[in-house]
Amino acid sequence: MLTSRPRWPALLFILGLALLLTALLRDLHFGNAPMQVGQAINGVAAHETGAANVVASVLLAYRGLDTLGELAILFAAATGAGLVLGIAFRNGNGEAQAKTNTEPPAGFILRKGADLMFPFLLILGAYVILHGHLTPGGGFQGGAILAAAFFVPQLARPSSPFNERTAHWVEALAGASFVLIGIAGLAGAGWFLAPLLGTGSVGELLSAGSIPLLQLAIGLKVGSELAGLMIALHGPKET
Amino acid sequence: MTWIADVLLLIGAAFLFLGALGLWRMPDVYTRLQAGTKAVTLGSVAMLIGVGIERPDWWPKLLLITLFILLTSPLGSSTVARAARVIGQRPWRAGDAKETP
Amino acid sequence: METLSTATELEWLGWTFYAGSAGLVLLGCYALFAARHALRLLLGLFLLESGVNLFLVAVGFRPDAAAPILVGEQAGSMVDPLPQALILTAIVIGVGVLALGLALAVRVAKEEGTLDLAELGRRLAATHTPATAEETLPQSGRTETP
Amino acid sequence: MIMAWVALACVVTMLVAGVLVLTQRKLIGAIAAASVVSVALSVLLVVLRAPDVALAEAAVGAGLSSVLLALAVRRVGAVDSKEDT
Repeated sequence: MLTSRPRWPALLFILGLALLLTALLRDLHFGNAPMQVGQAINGVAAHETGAANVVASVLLAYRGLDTLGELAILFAAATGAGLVLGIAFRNGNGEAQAKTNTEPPAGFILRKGADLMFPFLLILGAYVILHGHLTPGGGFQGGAILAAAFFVPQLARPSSPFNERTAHWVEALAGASFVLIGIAGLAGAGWFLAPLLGTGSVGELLSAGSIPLLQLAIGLKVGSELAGLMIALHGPKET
Repeated sequence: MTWIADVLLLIGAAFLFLGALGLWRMPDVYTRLQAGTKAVTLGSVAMLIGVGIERPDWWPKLLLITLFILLTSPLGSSTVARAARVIGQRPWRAGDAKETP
Repeated sequence: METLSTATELEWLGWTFYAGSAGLVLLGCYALFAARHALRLLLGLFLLESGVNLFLVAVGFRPDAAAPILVGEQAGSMVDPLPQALILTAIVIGVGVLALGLALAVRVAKEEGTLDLAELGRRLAATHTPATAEETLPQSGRTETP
Repeated sequence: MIMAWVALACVVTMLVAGVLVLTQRKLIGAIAAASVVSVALSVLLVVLRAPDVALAEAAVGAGLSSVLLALAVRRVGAVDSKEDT
């Protein structure tokens, strides 16, 4: 339970907020979005960026700088969480191994199943990332799947070391390559994250210029960060 | 052809409903896992096959989803059952009180 | 997917979505106010975030439009892609915030031995009270810090 | 028409699960309810024709967030406050 008895001031506030929201929502006509900017983007996105997925083109071409800021926020959150939990990659392996030995070991079925699922999840993540400009999906979604793929074996075999040094290198290189692709666009076409490599024909795997490369960079960065976060939280029990 | 798909979808829906009902009615964690795994696996696989007959161009993806369900569903349930056994959960006997969900 | 037939049906659908998002926002706000446990606070934040995400995507909806993904050479109208890109960003930032909050909660539990917010506030007030006031108002939780 | 019924069912599921998040006695049950909220929300996003966001919500909101919360609960399980166990 949240609390043993209701909090009357909080309930009163919620009631007032509900009245306010009802008053606001009554004037919003559902289904009649004006979408002046959205209409314009829908008209030119496929022609300008070559991506069939308009959301991906907004995320990585029209608003690419914003996505870079988002990656910075995620990086700060992951670094902060690692710092607070006190897991430096110097002593991550030995200490964690010594502490998690008190847990009962995972069963045979879970171990073999995790082994069986690891390549499957890896392929699924790579597919979702690399088809991000054609179908729903992209770097963030595929990165989450990749993080899960690397966390499942850790759950099955708590003693197996997760190579955090490699994860940090992958994360750093992916972030740097995102910035480098952006700067290459600045040098080539005159603005940050300008589409490079030609747009190609809409709907093919090798199209949309640099968007698949950016998706790959985001996927690797997000995947390594989220996997690092989960492994940092998967520590020993506090007593 | 389309009535076969309808029948399969109905079978799938019925088994999913039975699985949910079993999850609610069964007395302890092991019996609940029985209902939640077997009935739901059969229900979802029947549903996926029904969808595949309805939309023949979706076959490859549906096959992969079926494979994934057949792989993960028993894995998850066996892991939960093992964890319940490790923490000392006793199987339910006739006459015991039903556990609160 | 079929399109909607009448205007009343569209209005009805709109109220469904608005009720869902407003309900989630209200539940999240209540949890933020009334939570006594730090992890309940984070769960409330999660609900609040979900409600806002649903609301912003619902604002960009159009009944006669397709998903913003081109299939073949189709060039019909599509729903607004801008809120969708915004929410995609917001979901990922949300999980970052959640993870940072959880890490802080785990650390606080390790240092203080409790996650009860009232108890933690009491301890914080006791630590920050000057030495003279500490004798008169021990552990009251209502100490007024200067 | 069928779309509207799916939306209604999902909104009801979502709100019921949202109430359960606040009223579950055990923290792990509240987390499971939050996961249900995310799954229903991702179906609603598909109805709103936002498949990208739905995929992100299903992978990140329903999957990763619940795993992170459950790992944190496992770590702090012994130091819950008195009325929350």
